Amino acid sequence: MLSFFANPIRFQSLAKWLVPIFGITAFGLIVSAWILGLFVVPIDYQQGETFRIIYVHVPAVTVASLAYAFLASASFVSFVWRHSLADSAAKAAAPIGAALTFLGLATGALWGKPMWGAYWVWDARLTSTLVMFFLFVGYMAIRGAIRDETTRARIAAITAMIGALNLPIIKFSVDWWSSLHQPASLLRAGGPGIDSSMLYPVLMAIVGYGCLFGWLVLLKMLTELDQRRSLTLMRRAAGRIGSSASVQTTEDPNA
Amino acid sequence: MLDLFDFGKNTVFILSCYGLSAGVILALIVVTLHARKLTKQQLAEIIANTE
Amino acid sequence: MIGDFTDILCRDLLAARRSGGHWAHGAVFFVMFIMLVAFALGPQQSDRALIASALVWLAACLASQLSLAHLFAPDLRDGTLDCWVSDGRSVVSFVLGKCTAHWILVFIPILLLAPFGALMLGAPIADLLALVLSLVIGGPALILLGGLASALCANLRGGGMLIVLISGPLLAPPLIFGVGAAEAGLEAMALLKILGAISLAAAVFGSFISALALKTHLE
Amino acid sequence: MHPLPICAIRCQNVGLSRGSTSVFMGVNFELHPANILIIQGENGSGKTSLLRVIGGFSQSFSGMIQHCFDTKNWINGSPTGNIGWLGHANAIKDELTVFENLKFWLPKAVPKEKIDLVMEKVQIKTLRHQRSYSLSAGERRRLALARLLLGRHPLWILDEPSANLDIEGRKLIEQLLAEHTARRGSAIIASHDRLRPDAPTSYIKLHTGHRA
Repeated sequence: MLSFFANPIRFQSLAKWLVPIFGITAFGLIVSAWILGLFVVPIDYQQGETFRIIYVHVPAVTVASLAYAFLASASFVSFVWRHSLADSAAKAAAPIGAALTFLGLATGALWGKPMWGAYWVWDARLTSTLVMFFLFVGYMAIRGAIRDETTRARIAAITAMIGALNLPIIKFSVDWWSSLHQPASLLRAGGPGIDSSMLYPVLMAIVGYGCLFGWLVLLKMLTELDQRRSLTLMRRAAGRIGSSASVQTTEDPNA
Repeated sequence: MLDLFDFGKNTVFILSCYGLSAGVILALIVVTLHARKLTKQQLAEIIANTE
Repeated sequence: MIGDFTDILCRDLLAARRSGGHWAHGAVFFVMFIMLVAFALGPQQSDRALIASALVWLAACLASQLSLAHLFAPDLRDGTLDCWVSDGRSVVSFVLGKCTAHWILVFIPILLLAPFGALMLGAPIADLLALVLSLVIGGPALILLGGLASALCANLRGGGMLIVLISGPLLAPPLIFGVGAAEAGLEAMALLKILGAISLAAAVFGSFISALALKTHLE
Repeated sequence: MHPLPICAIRCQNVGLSRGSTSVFMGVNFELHPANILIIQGENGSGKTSLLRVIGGFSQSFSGMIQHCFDTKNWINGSPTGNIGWLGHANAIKDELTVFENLKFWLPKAVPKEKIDLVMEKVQIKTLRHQRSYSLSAGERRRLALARLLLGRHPLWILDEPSANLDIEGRKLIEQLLAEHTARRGSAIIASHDRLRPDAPTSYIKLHTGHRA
């Protein structure tokens, strides 16, 4: 299946179908989840009104992690099969993932202040999310530093895969580290017994954010394909089609 | 209208969370669509010129 | 394999001996860091003693990363790696040899200075052995993981900044367990074992991935 | 001098693209032992890239490159280990002396006396104990040639070997090539200069592509 859609033309025709579906689903789900979350869902008796932040925080963090998984898998495909579509998928995913991670961190901090009295604690989950943000940024920075397209794809793919190896190790070490340094964990996810009327909008928002991610990635990939096509056409119009070799001769052609 | 957006003492935090999310997501969408539009135009121009 | 390793190690040590003391950069940074930290924290000995191990570890971690931007880039630029690869010699040995030379030149001076640094920050003498032991076991991980970032960014624009950005997340686990082991003392063998495992994994995977990255830069 | 192991090479329709840009395409040749191939072309026509592809540094080319070592079977894959590589860069460490630089590249199986021999051959024996940073550009090139002579590589790949060399130096290269082919070695050379090696020589010219 992978190789079937690895063809840019086939990918383009598939993407033309998927783009509107993802776009509309994302818009519908996110808007309705937010309206439900802001105005309809009854308040949580423990956390009060701040609970409403869950509808922007949880989907951002969840989809950001999925975005990193996507980035790493696309990088793996790009590295092993040297396929340029996988590379452009990874390239498209990085800035969106970084933005979602940033949203997750920022809304988490804004949630933390009224809930636990601090914008930031060096909790395992926060710390590894912060590291993931740096992984996204590092990935984009290393792409920006390499001019040659082949080298860029390969070095960037290695970087993304190292990050994927490193993330669980960091999670483990930070877990151990905070259990040593913090007396009792301040953060407790959710609280006891989430009512299903609170849960559904969260799921809607997660799916919505996921569709938003897919929509943006596809749009960016289509944009890059078009850019490449314009470049090729321009070069062909200018007459430069790369160098070609003449047949082997035994005479010195300059003599 | 103001009543609708009143969530007690934490209104500021909640609204800034939603505002920030909406802002960043909109910015992402605008940037992506803008780039898409530009390249489509460019490609159309080049195709028109070369034929 | 082993011959390739010793060749590159001896060459780097010889070149460093003639480089006008360039290798002492890390040790000088280490000493200055300790001194400036003491100034920043103020003269109360008791405050500093609590965090002495952590500070020494941090100083060692940063000092060992200083000259990493020049670990692989010169050999890539002057064609040494081209000839090395086309001669069919092992790039993994090349990476391990370079990192070992870096460890000898940069990290051993830091190891020798570390107990004095810790004492100056007010650490009790009883804690010194655990600190030095954790540095001995964790040091290779610092160098090899920094070397991995350096191999990825060799030959790139803005290499120094990129190396910090890439190596930062990689260095978090050895730093966490290194400081943990140094603070927990000699009873906490489990931590030293984890630290050793990190160093070992860095030697195996780090050198392999570094070699992959270097070969990619040759394409 | 002992004869070298055999290395022949065959390229079929070899091309290289960097992203959407084609660097070169349609390279066909067959190179036999004791023969020389000279690659010509303007600046930027992809000579160095072609050499790197043939040398086995790049895996992302199109077409087919086959090698034939001691046996008569053509195999695909990298000729690594059988190539004497002389690129633009000379692979010299400034801090080491001329002798130490050569000693670093000396293969395990070759005795140390060979170092003095090759230094004499390229006329840098008087510089034996000089630090390499004090060498002139031409002397550095001669040192790189000495390194090439240390290995017993059946195939030489030379990128502008005569760069920075005077007329005498160019004659030296022609002489080295003659000796190399006499031992059934082969060579692929990218060069602007009119090298006239005394061996069967074929030519390839890379054109910077323009639509006719």
